[in-house]
Amino acid sequence: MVEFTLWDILRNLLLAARWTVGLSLIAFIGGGFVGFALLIARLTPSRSARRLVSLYVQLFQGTPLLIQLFLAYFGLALLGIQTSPWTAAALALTAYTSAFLSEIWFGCVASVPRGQWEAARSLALNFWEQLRHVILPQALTIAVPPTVGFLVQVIKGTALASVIGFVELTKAGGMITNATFRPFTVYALVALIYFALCYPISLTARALERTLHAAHR
Amino acid sequence: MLAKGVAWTLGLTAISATAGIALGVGCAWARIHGPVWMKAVTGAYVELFRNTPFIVQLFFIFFGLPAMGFRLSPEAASILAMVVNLGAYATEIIRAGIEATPRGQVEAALSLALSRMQTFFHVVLPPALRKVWPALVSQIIIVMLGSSVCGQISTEELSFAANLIQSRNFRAFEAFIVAALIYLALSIALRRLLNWLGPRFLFGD
Amino acid sequence: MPPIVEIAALYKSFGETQVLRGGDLNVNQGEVIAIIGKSGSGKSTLLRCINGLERFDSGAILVNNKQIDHDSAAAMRELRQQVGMIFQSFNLFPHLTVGRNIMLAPKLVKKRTTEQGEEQARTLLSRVGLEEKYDAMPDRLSGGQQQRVAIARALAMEPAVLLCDEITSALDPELVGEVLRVVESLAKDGMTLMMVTHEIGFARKVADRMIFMHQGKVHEMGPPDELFANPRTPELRQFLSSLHN
Amino acid sequence: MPPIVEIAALYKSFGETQVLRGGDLNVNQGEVIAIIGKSGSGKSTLLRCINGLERFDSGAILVNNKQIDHDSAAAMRELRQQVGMIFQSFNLFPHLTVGRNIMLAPKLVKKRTTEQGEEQARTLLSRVGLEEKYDAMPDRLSGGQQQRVAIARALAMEPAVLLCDEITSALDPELVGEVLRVVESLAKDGMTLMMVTHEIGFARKVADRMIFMHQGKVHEMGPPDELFANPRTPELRQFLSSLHN
Amino acid sequence: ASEVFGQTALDGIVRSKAVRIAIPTDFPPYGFVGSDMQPQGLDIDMARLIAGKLGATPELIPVTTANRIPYLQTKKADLVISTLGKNPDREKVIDFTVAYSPFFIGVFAPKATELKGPEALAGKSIAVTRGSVDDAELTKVAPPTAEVRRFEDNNATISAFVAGQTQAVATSAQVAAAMITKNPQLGAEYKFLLKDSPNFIGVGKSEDALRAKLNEIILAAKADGTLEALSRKWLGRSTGDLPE
Ligand SMILES: Nc1ncnc2c1ncn2[C@@H]1O[C@H](COP(=O)(O)OP(=O)(O)OP(=O)(O)O)[C@@H](O)[C@H]1O
Ligand SMILES: Nc1ncnc2c1ncn2[C@@H]1O[C@H](COP(=O)(O)OP(=O)(O)OP(=O)(O)O)[C@@H](O)[C@H]1O
Ligand SMILES: [Mg+2]
Ligand SMILES: [Mg+2]
Repeated sequence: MVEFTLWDILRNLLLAARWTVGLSLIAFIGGGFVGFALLIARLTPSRSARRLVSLYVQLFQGTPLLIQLFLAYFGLALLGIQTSPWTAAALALTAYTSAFLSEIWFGCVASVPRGQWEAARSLALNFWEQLRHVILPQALTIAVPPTVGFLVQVIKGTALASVIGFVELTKAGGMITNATFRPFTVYALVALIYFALCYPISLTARALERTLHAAHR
Repeated sequence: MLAKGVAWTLGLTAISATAGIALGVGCAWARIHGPVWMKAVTGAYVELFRNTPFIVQLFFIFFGLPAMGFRLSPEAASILAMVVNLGAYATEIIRAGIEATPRGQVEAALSLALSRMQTFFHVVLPPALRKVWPALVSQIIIVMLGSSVCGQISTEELSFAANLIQSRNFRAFEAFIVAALIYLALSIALRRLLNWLGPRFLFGD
Repeated sequence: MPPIVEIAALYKSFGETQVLRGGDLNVNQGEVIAIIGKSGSGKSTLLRCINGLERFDSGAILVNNKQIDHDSAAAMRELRQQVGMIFQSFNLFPHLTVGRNIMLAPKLVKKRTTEQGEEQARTLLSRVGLEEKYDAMPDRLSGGQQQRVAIARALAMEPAVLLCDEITSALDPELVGEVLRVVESLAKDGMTLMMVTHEIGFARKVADRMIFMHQGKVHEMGPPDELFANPRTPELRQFLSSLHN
Repeated sequence: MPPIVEIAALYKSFGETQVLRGGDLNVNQGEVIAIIGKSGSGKSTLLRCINGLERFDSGAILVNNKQIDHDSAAAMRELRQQVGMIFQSFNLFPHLTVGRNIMLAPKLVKKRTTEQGEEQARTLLSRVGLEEKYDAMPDRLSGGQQQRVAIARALAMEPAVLLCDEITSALDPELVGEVLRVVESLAKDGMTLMMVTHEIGFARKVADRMIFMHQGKVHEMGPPDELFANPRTPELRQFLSSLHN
Repeated sequence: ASEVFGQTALDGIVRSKAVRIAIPTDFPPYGFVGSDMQPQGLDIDMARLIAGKLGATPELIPVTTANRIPYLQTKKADLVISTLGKNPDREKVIDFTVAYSPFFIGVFAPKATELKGPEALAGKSIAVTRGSVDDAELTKVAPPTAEVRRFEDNNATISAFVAGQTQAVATSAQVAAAMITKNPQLGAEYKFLLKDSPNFIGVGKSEDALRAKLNEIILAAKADGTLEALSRKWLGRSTGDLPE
């Protein structure tokens, strides 16, 4: 049968890691857009919009990503909507990411002092101008570190896409384990690759947070 | 079968929450007050587990560790993975709480002749835990939802049950919807419960 | 000429607490009004109702003969161009330079060009004595300087009335003077002013009319010197005597 | 009877800054000592050295004839049972009721039973005039009440010496009196007290001896009235004159 | 959930000239990955053969034992060639062609372990893949005290046994053979037969046109010796008697 050298294992894992990165980017970008839309909906004066958003957030934060993936893949298909692993993963990860991001960002907007809204309002700016020119620019600086930090959660979240047959890093690890019967090596390498992806991001988030803190003093 | 799954999910969560917070407290202490080597070890532990996916940690513990002669049942592996995973997050959360404690509190306790240990457990820790309790509760819920992955190594928790049902009667949609609803109910109930429990049993002295 | 602000039977409560209980008040063009009263008597709430930051339960407020209508965004926008407000905590936009703080609203609301805006901003800054701070960020300024920028920013919208809510309370004592001097010069130039203030001496000197608020109503009103010399109600008498300590 | 606290040639620096430069001081049982001096003269640091919150570089401190030994945790605990301390910022434990704040240390350190502890806590609370606050949480109390609880808490360990570091500086003026009255009653009851204070009138009335610290040393020392009437050094003279403004 | 298909799967295949086939990657020698991560094995060869005869390009979808049937049900695959055995439960939700390759399910354990028959499993732990025929058969015969450990896919099942997490494993003879050669230290051996359960190709319920077409292809391949050759190539043995 096939022989895997250590290099073969590593090479295949690294190749599979491309999908992990790709999925993460999709989730992050998709989640970013949807999360931003949710944030805006939550900031508008409309009460029903706010209630809907908080329902959405509670739904996706209150159920496992694993189940969300299963549902997006097999569940939607049974309702007659065909989803490829790509769309299913992108869909579930986007929903999951957007729920968390909108929550993080809402916290950032809420930490902009009320006086800023009021000052902008008393200068006759309308809601969108207040948001666009006064509140969001301030919330943005606060939001960068936790957002970068959350990217780590997204990358780790993509590991679950393996359960709907998506051959990313974790799934590739499983397949190689079965061909080589060397689980210790394979999973240690898988963990290391994740670590190599995530740790620099964690460090960046922390550094950003420190500079932000320093700037605020 | 789903009932059994719920029981397992809750059991796993209860054990890992208790042990994970205890581990977090210990490591947080070590990261702040421990000798240099202890700081380094706990630092590495925290970073390693916070920067790799839970499912990989679980697979490594279950499939990988036996190669080192360290063998665990699926349930034990699940618990171990959940405990060390929660422990890593709890360490950071609790550490932030401890560092926010004013120095004056420690000095007051020391000047009342309390030992360092007594000061930590009676004066520093309770208010620190109270301050970070909401963050800890969120993390516990994330770990509970994460336990859905433990079904992959045959621990018979809730999503394992859902999966088994769908592979027997092939009614995937219903099985997963039901599981999702149960998880949702569990996470809401658990948050309530913990918010009620915490102030009552943890932060008083 | 009709009054520029007319307030009639204004009622407002926050949940259970009645904060405004039927105040009446007319303010004429060019008048300077000082509002005094105990903490919690509803002074801030009154000002905030006038520029629509707070909804009221019943009664009416007319600015330039127009009723306040919270349901029409356009009408509110129109109102706020008439009524400027300056806050105790300055509320400058921290991410914009001083110049851009001043130019933002005229550009967005009045569609000024950048050049017009810049010229106006410089003129206003020199009026409040801060021409050299055009490019500074707000957090580099002292409290007194920030408050003066806030005044310039409100003036940039060319309001008919300016509301000032304890605008020197957050300042160190040595910085109060520089802000009050600016307010005095505005009063001299004929700006209509309604100011809540604890600087009684200043109010006495500058105000045309003084209003004593008590329990959500205009309790007593008149020229400052008359009010001080001759308080008619025991509440005002008590309030004035508490000031002397 | 030997002095209860003996300090000899105490040196201490934080990095480059020399804070204590060879102070000598003996304190007798039952004596009340007031320490005055400019900000930064090392008053707090001296007190903090005496109960071991701060290490010193050289010199010696003996409490009850025992040398302070930072390397023995047991000896430090022993020391701190002898020497109580009260802080400017109260430092009550926010998660414990008033009663439990007082009982915590006796229970943990002196192994008192809960009943003993409770009884003692109630006695001490009535001594500082707060018997009805036994079950209150600290954040429900005024600053003056919090400080009195802090005194009761320190007394619960039955210390031989009580160190007080500007214990009324964080209080609103109207609350200072209630705390000073408690301290005065302690002095009357024969407690050995070392207090850093800016309340010169109080110090003059209560203290047996007054110490003027200057640049990390005991610069002048004597009965309060003598020190005030007849300052020997220009530094003390200047300090006293600055107080009169 | 039964579906109403707007068109038959065969129409789709013919029109798009592509056929989506679910194949295993966790099941050597039926389907596994090489060091280039490309799937290979008996089922993969079979998939290529079928696609060729259908005049369509094969699109291979790696699936796990537990999720192959949902793939068919949800029309994410046109057919499943993935060591699929026939049983009444499955026949309720999908249809089967005739058999194309042999498959023996046995119980394997280290030499030292006494295991004469199913009864001997009492008190022992045994790994099996969830939702497979192995699972169904094992569940039928295992005594109640046997500790049956069900894993998500065959990877996990084998890994668990190799790692020593269970005392025995129920799987196909060929999978076990690969495992035993790779891990001589286990000293594992064949203990007893669970079922002779040849593999069928699965198609969606009521896809009769496609099923008929496939049956035709399989029977032709059987007649001209292609199936026999495949079996010899991958399994090293004859197909034996395949049910039709
Ligand atoms: N947003 C709010 N929600 C609830 N109550 C409020 C709110 N704003 C003000 N109040 C209450 O309304 C009353 C009047 O408040 P207001 O700020 O108008 O008083 P004020 O006269 O400006 O007092 P001060 O001199 O302290 O500023 C107070 O009792 C206050 O507690
Ligand atoms: N932890 C520290 N690190 C560095 N320098 C310190 C520290 N604590 C005190 N100092 C310095 O030591 C000097 C003496 O401080 P100390 O607090 O003893 O003065 P003090 O007489 O109590 O003054 P005050 O009346 O302001 O409380 C000061 O210059 C102070 O800046
Ligand atoms: Mg006010
Ligand atoms: Mg001091």
